[in-house]
Amino acid sequence: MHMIEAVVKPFVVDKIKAKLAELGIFGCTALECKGFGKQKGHTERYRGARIDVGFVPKVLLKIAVKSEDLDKAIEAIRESAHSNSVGDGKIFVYELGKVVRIRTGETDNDAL
Amino acid sequence: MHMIEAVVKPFVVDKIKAKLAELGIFGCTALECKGFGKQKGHTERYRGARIDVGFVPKVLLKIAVKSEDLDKAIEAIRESAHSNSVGDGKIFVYELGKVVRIRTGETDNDAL
Amino acid sequence: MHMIEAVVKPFVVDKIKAKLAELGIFGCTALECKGFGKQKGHTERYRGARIDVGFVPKVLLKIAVKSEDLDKAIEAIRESAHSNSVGDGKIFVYELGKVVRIRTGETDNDAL
Amino acid sequence: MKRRMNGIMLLGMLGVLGLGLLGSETVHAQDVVAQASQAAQTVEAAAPAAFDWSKAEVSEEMFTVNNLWIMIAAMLVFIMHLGFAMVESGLTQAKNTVNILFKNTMIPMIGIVMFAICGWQMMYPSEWIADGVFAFGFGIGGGGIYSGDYEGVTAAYNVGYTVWTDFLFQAMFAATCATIVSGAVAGRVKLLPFLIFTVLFVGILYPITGSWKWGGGWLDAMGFADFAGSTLVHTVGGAGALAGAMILGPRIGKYGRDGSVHPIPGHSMPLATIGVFLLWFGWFGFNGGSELSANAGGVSYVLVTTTLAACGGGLACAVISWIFGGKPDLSMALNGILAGLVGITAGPDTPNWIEAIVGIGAVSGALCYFSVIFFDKLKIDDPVGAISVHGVCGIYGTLCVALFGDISTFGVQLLGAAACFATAFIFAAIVFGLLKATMGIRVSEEEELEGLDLGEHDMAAYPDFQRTYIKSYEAGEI
Amino acid sequence: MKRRMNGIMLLGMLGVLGLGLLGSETVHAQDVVAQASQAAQTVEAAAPAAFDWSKAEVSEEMFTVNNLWIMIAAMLVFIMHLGFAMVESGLTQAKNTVNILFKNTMIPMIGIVMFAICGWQMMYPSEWIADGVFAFGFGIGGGGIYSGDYEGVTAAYNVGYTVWTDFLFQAMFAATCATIVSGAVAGRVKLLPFLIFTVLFVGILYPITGSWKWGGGWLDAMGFADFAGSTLVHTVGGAGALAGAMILGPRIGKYGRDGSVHPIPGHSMPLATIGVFLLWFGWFGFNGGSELSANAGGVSYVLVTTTLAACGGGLACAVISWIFGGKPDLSMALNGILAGLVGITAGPDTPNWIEAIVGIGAVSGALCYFSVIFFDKLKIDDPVGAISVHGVCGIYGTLCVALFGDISTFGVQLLGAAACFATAFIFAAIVFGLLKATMGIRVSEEEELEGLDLGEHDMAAYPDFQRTYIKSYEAGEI
Amino acid sequence: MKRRMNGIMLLGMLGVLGLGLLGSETVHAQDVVAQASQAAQTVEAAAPAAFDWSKAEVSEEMFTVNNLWIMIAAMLVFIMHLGFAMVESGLTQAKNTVNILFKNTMIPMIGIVMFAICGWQMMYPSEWIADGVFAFGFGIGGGGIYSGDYEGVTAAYNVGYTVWTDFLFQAMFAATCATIVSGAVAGRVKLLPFLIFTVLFVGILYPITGSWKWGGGWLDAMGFADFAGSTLVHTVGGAGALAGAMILGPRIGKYGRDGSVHPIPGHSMPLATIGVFLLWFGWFGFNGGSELSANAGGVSYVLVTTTLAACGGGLACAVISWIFGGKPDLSMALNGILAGLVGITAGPDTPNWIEAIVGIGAVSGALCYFSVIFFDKLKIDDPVGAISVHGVCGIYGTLCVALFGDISTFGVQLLGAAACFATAFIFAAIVFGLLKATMGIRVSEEEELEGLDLGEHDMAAYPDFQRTYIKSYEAGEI
Ligand SMILES: Nc1ncnc2c1ncn2[C@@H]1O[C@H](COP(=O)(O)OP(=O)(O)O)[C@@H](O)[C@H]1O
Ligand SMILES: Nc1ncnc2c1ncn2[C@@H]1O[C@H](COP(=O)(O)OP(=O)(O)O)[C@@H](O)[C@H]1O
Ligand SMILES: Nc1ncnc2c1ncn2[C@@H]1O[C@H](COP(=O)(O)OP(=O)(O)O)[C@@H](O)[C@H]1O
Repeated sequence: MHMIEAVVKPFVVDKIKAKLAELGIFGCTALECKGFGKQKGHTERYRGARIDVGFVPKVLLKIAVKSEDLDKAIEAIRESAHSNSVGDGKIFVYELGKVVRIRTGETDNDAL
Repeated sequence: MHMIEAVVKPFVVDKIKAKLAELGIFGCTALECKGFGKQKGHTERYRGARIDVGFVPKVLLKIAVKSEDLDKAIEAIRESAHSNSVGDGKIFVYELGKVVRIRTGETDNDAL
Repeated sequence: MHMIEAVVKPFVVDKIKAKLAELGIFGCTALECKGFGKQKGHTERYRGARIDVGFVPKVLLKIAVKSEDLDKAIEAIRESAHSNSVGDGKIFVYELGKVVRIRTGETDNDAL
Repeated sequence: MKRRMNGIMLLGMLGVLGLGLLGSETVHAQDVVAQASQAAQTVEAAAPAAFDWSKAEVSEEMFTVNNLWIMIAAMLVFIMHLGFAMVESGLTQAKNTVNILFKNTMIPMIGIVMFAICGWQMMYPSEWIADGVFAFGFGIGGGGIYSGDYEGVTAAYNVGYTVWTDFLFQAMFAATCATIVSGAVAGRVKLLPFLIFTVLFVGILYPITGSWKWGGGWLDAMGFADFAGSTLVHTVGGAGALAGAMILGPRIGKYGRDGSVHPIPGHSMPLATIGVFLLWFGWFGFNGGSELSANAGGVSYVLVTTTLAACGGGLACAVISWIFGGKPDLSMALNGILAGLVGITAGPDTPNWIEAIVGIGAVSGALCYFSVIFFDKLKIDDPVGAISVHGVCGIYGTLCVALFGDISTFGVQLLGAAACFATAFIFAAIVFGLLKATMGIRVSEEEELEGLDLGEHDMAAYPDFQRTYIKSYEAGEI
Repeated sequence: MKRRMNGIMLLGMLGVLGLGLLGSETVHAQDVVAQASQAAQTVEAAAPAAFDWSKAEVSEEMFTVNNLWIMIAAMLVFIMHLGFAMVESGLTQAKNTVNILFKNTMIPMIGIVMFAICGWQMMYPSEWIADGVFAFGFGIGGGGIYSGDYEGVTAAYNVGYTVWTDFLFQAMFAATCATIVSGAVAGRVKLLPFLIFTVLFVGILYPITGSWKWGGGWLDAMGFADFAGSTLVHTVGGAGALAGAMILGPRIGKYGRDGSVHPIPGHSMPLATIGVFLLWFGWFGFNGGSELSANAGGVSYVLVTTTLAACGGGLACAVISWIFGGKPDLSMALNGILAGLVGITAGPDTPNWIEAIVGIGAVSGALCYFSVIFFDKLKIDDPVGAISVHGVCGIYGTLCVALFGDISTFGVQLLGAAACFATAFIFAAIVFGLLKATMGIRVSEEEELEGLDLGEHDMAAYPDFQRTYIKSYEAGEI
Repeated sequence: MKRRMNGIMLLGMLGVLGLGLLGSETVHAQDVVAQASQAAQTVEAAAPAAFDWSKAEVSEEMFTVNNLWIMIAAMLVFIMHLGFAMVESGLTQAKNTVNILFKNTMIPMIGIVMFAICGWQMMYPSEWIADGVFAFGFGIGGGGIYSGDYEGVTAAYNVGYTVWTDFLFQAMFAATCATIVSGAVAGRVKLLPFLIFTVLFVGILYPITGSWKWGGGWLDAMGFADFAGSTLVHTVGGAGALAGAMILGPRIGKYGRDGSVHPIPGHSMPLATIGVFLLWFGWFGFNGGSELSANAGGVSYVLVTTTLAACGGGLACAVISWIFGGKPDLSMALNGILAGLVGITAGPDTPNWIEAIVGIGAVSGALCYFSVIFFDKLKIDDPVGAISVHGVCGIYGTLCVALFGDISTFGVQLLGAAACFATAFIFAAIVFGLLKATMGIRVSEEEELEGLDLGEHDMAAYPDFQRTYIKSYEAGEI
């Protein structure tokens, strides 16, 4: 099992979810975050002075998948989030040692 | 060392913390998140039309534990968060390569 | 490639970013979180009664680095976040299986 | 199924309102309503010309000024409803905000309409059914109060104002009474039963106890004094609040099994502050308008004592919370201001300035502080402190008329406050009891935890902001 | 480059305003302005002494009371601008809040200044250019309206108030008109073009249609009745709102390609509630002040019907949303109150109390509910419901004068409402059309998604709070 | 330990207040207080009958209208305190909100009570201690101002209002002065020392400088003109603000070591907007009430110029921020409105409408914009711009009386503004200096970073919302 963490623009979340559902991957957890990357933030202004706001609001999606679904899932995310502009985001993948569904106590692949 | 990530209902956080404390596990980090899973969101209404809000507010707990504490910790979390209803949440576990306590510089098991 | 997760005090984020930039590490993602640790929260008061607020607001920084940069990065973070007081935070490190830059499709070290 | 039930209930409620309207139309159709519209149409054209001002007690100018002040006072009392809405939503949780705003928007509307249908005629009766105790009637004009083309709109009705101004001012008052209850039951009461309670409390109970004094009933006959309603409005509201809070029980997590108190902090201190300032602002009309004329000396004196009592209450409560709690508590300072205002309301026309600040204002503020803690000890959960502010200080204020005036009236003052408190408490307990037995008055545990906004309204008050779900203090004993 | 263009436009706008000021100075320099300042300087010192009150129609006392009430009414109408700002920002998203507050702060200022420059003279013309249809002039005093030292400040000008009071009251009214449009185009309109539209709409269109009735023009001659502006203010504003919303198109994501509606919830229900209560509060001045004197019977009657209609509208809309939508909708209840208020505005002086609650208030509330849904069906995106509340109910209210009064006037009422609606719609459509063709009136897609606060102002309304970016309902068809 | 110190200080403060009350009681016990309560009791019953109106300068009707207007003006000035609370909390950070609301709730209460204890007698002295420069006395009634049963409540005291109305209006004014300082020291000042400063500033300094003009002191004798307090209220408040901001030093992170400015954005633009509109609304009473009668011509003229200056100031500041800053800045537009209002306050009774818009309003707005930037250059950190708005524009407004009136008075105007500014600055500097030396006036660095809400109050203003801790602009040089 692998955990995919994708840092993406907020408004592609729905698209990604729909795409993953087509692949039979239903669960996911979303966290609001702020990204610092090649995409620069913006300038705000207040009472005659400038403020450089370096970060950009992003969403961090966490999707645990069976290992066999990993590549399909990555591809689906990339496709949905891709707009070929700076700030499209990044995908990070790591291995999961264990997964437990709290309600049933099922573990690992059964819990996904 | 392992990192446990548990996506749970917000109001079990205190219970989990208390339970873990009994096991001698004191540190944990909580992040607000939104879950998309088998538990469906709800419908909101505004000015005569419906809005389907697909997500459910959850808390993502991160708890780094010594490997020997892993199973006890998972069991403790499962027990506290369990209500046998959809949306109870999931637990994900992965291995940590390194842990550092910033204040002292202690590493790995000493830092936990 | 490794992912560094550092739980730190909110106001050292800028300092850490600057330090990492010196090392040529530009990307990072920040999440607001609440820490429960040795540092106790505080007491609030409302209408004649006390409330114990157990948590402390923290920031969880995620920084994916090439393996060769790992130690430098950890050191940089520790240096910037260190004030030798309880609550300085912790650093967690785990291995990444894959990294993808969504815009270009580059993977792994090229994506960092 | 439940929803359909609600629908039927709702239609029933509408039916009652409709019958009321119809009834009033039927009964008086030929005279009252016709007169009303006739009078209204003539107001513009002929009224001032036709009325013989030389026979009036006051000059037309004086009448116009008096009337202007009472109209303005009515507007000021109106804005108190916004004040209540803000205090109540500010001092409760974000997840219940839509529900509270909805209630506090409906209450003045229900109150004013009920007062038009029957409250006005019950409170200022042309004919008593049980002498000095109970009256009934429909509509705004009509009966002994309003029975001629011009009388209602000129000094022949009253040297202070027209019948319309009178209605407006009194209707605004009436509605405040139910709002007080709203605060004490916030965060757990079901919407529809509460609205039914409001209809009955404002439409029936308030005018009855009101008629005892302001309608010239038995309390008035005994010499009971209540200038602007420490008893008739605030104590009555506070009694309803107590009954409601007791029957509903506390919010989940407010009290631990070990007797500990887990405060549930209000979600927005700025809203609470806006509310209190608007209430203070409106109180100028509440007390100043109760002079019932623009009489320069009388009104200005009342405004000064009202202001000084508010200051005394707020300062006292702030200082006490600082000394006893270790840090100055904004929510207590705000409550203290309201306590001082409630305290002065029974008799703002007599105390000297030091009595207003210290004897009435500061003491009310102190009472309010300890009363809040006392009711928490009793595990009676009152999210905004309505019982303490309006109930306790309302009674104290009523007694102040004797304490800082003619002490021989102490017995009557106590009797009046007690009688109104008891009547309102019993009435509210019966209504809440019946509603509890039939449709239930408390939302489900799940709905309460998730918030009434989703449960009762499917709506979020602040959808664009991230709410904080991680809080130690939501725990308590769930 | 774009920024520079904006700068030039801005300077151009300033130039126009400047020329206006200059023009007025040139034209009347020797007489008007001199008089104005002369009059002003004498006001304090000599005015009351010099005017012979024995020859006036009213006593000095009555004149002072009348004037006082209209001044207070002007202040109440002023606070409506805060009400509009709160309703509008509350019912739209957090990311557009600075933009909306900025617009709603500029509108009254632009409106009042434009009214001082030319609106006042165009609306209450001393000399018509096209008889009964169009007039023009500069400045506050001057011309037939104000031409003597004391006439403007005493009863010789008007038994009700001084020329300054008159100006203040009318200027506050004028500015409300453009605010109505602002709500309908919120969330996507470019700032500078909208401000240019405001200058023209308040400075030119509003006084023209206004002069037809209140300036004694052709509609007035036909016997058209509009007590406080259901047509002249609200229908006209609603027509502008319709034109604006149609030309701009809906916000991204509001309507699915399949015709589905994806509501975009307002970000703060407390702000919306504050806004509606302040509007209701201000409406006491809007309608009550339109009696144009402190006449006790007239004003108090108007205040009562105004209040009852608001209650009827709010209750009806709440109940309808409860029955048809399954749950009671706060945003609809609030809109219903405004609908009732707009409905009663054309004729608050005649209906009896039951007509005010049911026939005018509740029907307006119901109209508003279904109208909101209707315009959503047409995919005309009106974030705050301005077209329904002000446009639809404004027309209905105008017809109510005939329906609940002299039915024979129905034709004139309809004609008046239609004429003003059409004129305002066409004017607004032309202005928005021209602006669209030249400088563009809609922000870029990216700016709309990110919010106008960053795009137009580089500023955040709530920088300390975490906004929620994860929402299913932001999706729609982007 | 520290807490205990605070407790002792607090008790000390209370003691001073108590002694004041006691003192006043002792001194006048037999006469004043007795009279007051006697008068009050007779107000209702006998007053109008007993006073012989035929001998009064004005008719009873006129007196009642005049008095009504001043009472309403007092209420309007009261609501300005809510305005200040909202502007100040809106323009500062969420973490300091409870602290700011607490301060701004205490200030009017302290101000009114101090004015009752001694301020009133010091400002409108019956007997000078140092002729034209300093007076002292206790209580509301008493002395030469109030010495008969009816004189205080009828036209014998004043043709405009009763002594109680006078007190109320002036007490509301007094309290605004300390509020101005509060804004400039927000976000870092310790609560208790600031409250002590408030007691002294409102209770001693304000009445002293106030007596120089409005109490008939030396400035009045020289012909100095200050209609409603550009100098006596705003310049004095601004001077205190400057002293406070200088002695406290800037907030952590506001200025970089390289001289760069890191703005600390206010946390809620809606609150700031509510505040400014309420201040504008209240200013109608501030300036209009300062006519001291309901004189139709005088008051309405003042209201018009006041409104026009506000528009001029707001428009100018908005346009300037657009041109110089690249984007229109809401916070500047709001400040500009206040600047225009402060500018017109010294002489709203004389300028013509173009002078009010351009010469006074727009110039004040422009001054405010550049002044804010100027004080940032000096590294004097004024979170809400109080020094610029009240100090700088207060002085400019005072000079405008000469500039747009009789230029020969320029010297006196300048002298008056300078004298009051200097006195207030020195007084505030000494008080803050002493407090700094004894108990400290600045919170610890940690408390400042965490927010004063937790440090001073153990309370959160918005506990249900997730605050944003990740911000680049919190950095600066910590
Ligand atoms: N090394 C990294 N570690 C953690 N997060 C990163 C890293 N690099 C980028 N990110 C996240 O990904 C987002 C997109 O990065 P950006 O540099 O703009 O990507 P690109 O140039 O590939 O479009 C950033 O806002 C940041 O949140
Ligand atoms: N594959 C997954 N990857 C990431 N998070 C998941 C995944 N599946 C579930 N979750 C998280 O767990 C929460 C509970 O999931 P749900 O499907 O309701 O669980 P269950 O049916 O086991 O009760 C979800 O709200 C979501 O946040
Ligand atoms: N075992 C853990 N798992 C997850 N997060 C932890 C753990 N221990 C500490 N933390 C996080 O680190 C933060 C700092 O911890 P704390 O115990 O105060 O550290 P220290 O004593 O080393 O200064 C905590 O607020 C918490 O968010």
